[in-house]
Amino acid sequence: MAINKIVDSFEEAIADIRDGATIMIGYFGHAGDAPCWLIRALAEKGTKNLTIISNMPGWGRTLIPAFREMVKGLIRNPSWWDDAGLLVENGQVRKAVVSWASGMSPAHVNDFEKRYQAGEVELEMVPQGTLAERIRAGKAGIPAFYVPTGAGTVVEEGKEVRVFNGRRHILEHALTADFALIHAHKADRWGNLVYQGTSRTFNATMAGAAKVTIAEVDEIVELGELDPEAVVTPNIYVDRVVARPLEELRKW
Amino acid sequence: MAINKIVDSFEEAIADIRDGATIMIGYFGHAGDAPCWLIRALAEKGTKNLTIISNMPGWGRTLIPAFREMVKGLIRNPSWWDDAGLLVENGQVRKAVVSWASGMSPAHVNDFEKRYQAGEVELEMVPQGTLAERIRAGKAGIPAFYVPTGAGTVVEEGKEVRVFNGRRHILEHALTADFALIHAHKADRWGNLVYQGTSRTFNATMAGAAKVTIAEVDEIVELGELDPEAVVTPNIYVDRVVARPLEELRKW
Amino acid sequence: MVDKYRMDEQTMALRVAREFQDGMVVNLGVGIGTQCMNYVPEGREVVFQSENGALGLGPIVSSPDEADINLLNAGGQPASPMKGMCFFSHDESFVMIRGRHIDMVVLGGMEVSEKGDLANWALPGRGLGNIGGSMDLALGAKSVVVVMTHTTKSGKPKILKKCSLPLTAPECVDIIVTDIAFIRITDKGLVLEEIVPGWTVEEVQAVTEPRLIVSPDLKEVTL
Amino acid sequence: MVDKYRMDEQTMALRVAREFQDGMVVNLGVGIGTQCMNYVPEGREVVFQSENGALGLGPIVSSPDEADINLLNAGGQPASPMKGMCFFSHDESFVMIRGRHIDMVVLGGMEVSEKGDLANWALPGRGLGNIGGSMDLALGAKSVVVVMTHTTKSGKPKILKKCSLPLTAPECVDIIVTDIAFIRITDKGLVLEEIVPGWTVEEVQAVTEPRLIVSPDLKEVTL
Repeated sequence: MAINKIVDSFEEAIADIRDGATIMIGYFGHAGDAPCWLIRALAEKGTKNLTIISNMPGWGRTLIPAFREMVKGLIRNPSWWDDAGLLVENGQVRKAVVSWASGMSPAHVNDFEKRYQAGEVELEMVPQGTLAERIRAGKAGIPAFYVPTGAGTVVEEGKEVRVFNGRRHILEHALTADFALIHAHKADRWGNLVYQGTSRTFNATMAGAAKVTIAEVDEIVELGELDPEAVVTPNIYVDRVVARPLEELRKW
Repeated sequence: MAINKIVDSFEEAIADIRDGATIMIGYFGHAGDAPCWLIRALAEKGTKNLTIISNMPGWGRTLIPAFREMVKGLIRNPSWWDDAGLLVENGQVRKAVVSWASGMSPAHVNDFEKRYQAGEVELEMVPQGTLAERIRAGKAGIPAFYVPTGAGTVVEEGKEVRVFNGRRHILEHALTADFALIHAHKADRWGNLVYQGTSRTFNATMAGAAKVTIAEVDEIVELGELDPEAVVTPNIYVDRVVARPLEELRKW
Repeated sequence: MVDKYRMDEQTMALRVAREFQDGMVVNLGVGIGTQCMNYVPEGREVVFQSENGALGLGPIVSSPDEADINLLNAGGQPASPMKGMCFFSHDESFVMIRGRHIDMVVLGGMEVSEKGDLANWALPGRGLGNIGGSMDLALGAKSVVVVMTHTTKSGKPKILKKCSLPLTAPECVDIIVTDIAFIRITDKGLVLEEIVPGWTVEEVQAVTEPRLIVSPDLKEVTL
Repeated sequence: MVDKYRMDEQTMALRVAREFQDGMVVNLGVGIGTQCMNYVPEGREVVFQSENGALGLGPIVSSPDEADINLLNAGGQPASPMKGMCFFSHDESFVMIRGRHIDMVVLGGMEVSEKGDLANWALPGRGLGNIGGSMDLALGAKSVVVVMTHTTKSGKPKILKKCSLPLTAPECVDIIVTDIAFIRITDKGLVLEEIVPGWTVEEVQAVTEPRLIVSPDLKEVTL
């Protein structure tokens, strides 16, 4: 009768994520942009053997407290901050496709690195711009493209090299996934999304790049309330929308 | 002292466009999205041997009156509507890279087609999505990419074919230009742009894809007046901004 | 045959629109396609994608006084604003199309082959034409509906064993709606599912080059 | 040598910021880079691009009370809102970077070769590390400034004939600002243009592996 992508709970939103799934998780690396509740629901569900595609495998609860402490003179980070590191620490991740594998400094070792050194997890390192572009290509029906990024470095290894305009380029392939977990600020029942400030990051890039895109939002508004000129993620890219608990957002 | 991309006149905005230049002209094909004043200024300047990259070589003054008549029961089109057809009719265009070469129906023959049949102009036909993506690639530092579009058709001729996921794809190359002439609704002195409704089309795609991007706008506003969450074209892609004469907009 | 009923454009648009399911995202090609905007079946919510950069435009306005030159569908017709609509650039529009995010597209056709090859862009004998978004739409949409007259003005079949005109895309068409029939293209061939009142299967076959498989559920076109 | 003056991070950031010309778009890498945000020379307007999706962020805030978790630079530091700022997604951010729209980038470095090769991402001996946006920035920006200590903690040169660590990008660095020198990389080699007070050319050369060309205009670093 009417399009309604709103789902009532985080459990329901991720109920069909199965062991072995490939999951995009949208964030750059801070509290403002991570789909924290969806990540916690997935941790609770305990789904195993996940491949995650994300800017980083996450600070996790190993490093978030240290990060919080490091920047506390500048910014207070919310109590509900979690990232994909929680899934890594839970032993749910088999492989990570990321641009930033380690902690925020050589001295900060995340759980992913420990597991990597122990041979428990696989790692595919991708330059950040190439990662973003491979995800967009997955969304755009472009199977592969050439970039100069990584030419003449270890990133080139095993890849096709080709010279355009006298410069080395490497062939990079599209990334897609079974699910994309993203965070936005507001949504309507069609799945149109708006963000706040610097929280678009990989969220807006991943929306639509997976078979199922699930958006965790601060607020769901009536259809027509979002300014059509200011919608960042068009509804076509979003399959499910779930709202954060208002009382927890308020508390913070 | 301060960044100021505002230029006082259309003549000044296009003063450095030279004979033989490659020019992107942003529009889909209607009155709402064309940079009409920039096109007229270029017609007046008389620059020759232009290669234009645009969705279409334009209805021109040959067909705009017919178009106007055809749709008059539905919509009144503004008196100031012009498109790249004016440059074609003026004999300024040597080659067009377009997705839509002819008139709006087989019965409507534009000036470009007449010149094409007479061997006076060159034509490169590109599927519309590939045209948009080649322009974006030019802006994005991606020299080439594979698409399924056009595989198994005449578009494939002379191009590298490659199978990805069991499906034929063809290699397409980035497009760049010396100048991009685009139309937006509002701009600030940094060059941030917003549009109205369905007028983003190739305007927003071409912004930043040429060495110099010139935006013709309905209104220039103070820095800070545009909602930062609703800016469509970030200032980095825009080099010059020039305002339409308010009295002519009002008259319409 | 001259006297037999054939659906006009509006009627074909009405029949095509019955294919729109609740919640679908549909792109309407220039021509008969955009007319479907006004015929969404009662009780269904359909989101229209216009390749010129909009999702969720409403029906075509009924008078120039309501028209906005910045609220046009791909055919250049002024549409009504709708709650939930949004706008985007041309590159983003074709990310949606090429990336298989569109559920259904309605395209015009000059020729369709029995394998579902579509030819709809070239101007025969003029060496050019209008590809526009047709190639991207034909291969990008999850389901492709072609709406066209069953025969040319001179009465020649447009559904052929092999297309003679330059292709838009090979093996892309799922459904053909003509002025006399509704045909589904399957792995087994062309299945005639509906026929316009007054026409016999033999008469439809006579103006169709490849052999038609008659559906066991063959019925008259209902609107 | 232990007693000689070396610029601290803040002072290096101040020196780097002098390179920002009026109207430039500058990206500041994580680390010393982001500190440059607060030192734009008086009278110049510079637009900062943060790869996490912003153009035009202002200086880092001075207290958590002014901080907004959705207004961060790439280093995660809270920035002030500015008139003219705008936001975008990660793919768009790297269209800007890879597409050569950024005038200058300031990156940290572990090693720089005399040809301008940069190594700044791998964690030696750990088999992984943080590429982040460094590879895109190093080859995408029109001008690349590397800011780093001149030597490792154990006193070994970081400016080398050939990098020993995995590269970020080959032949990409234009300027090296260290805690004791300002060096420009030219076709002819490394040109020593500025030196920190108290150091001689010979002393700087002693901690630099490739031969330095002394600029005829060699001067002391001024801030």
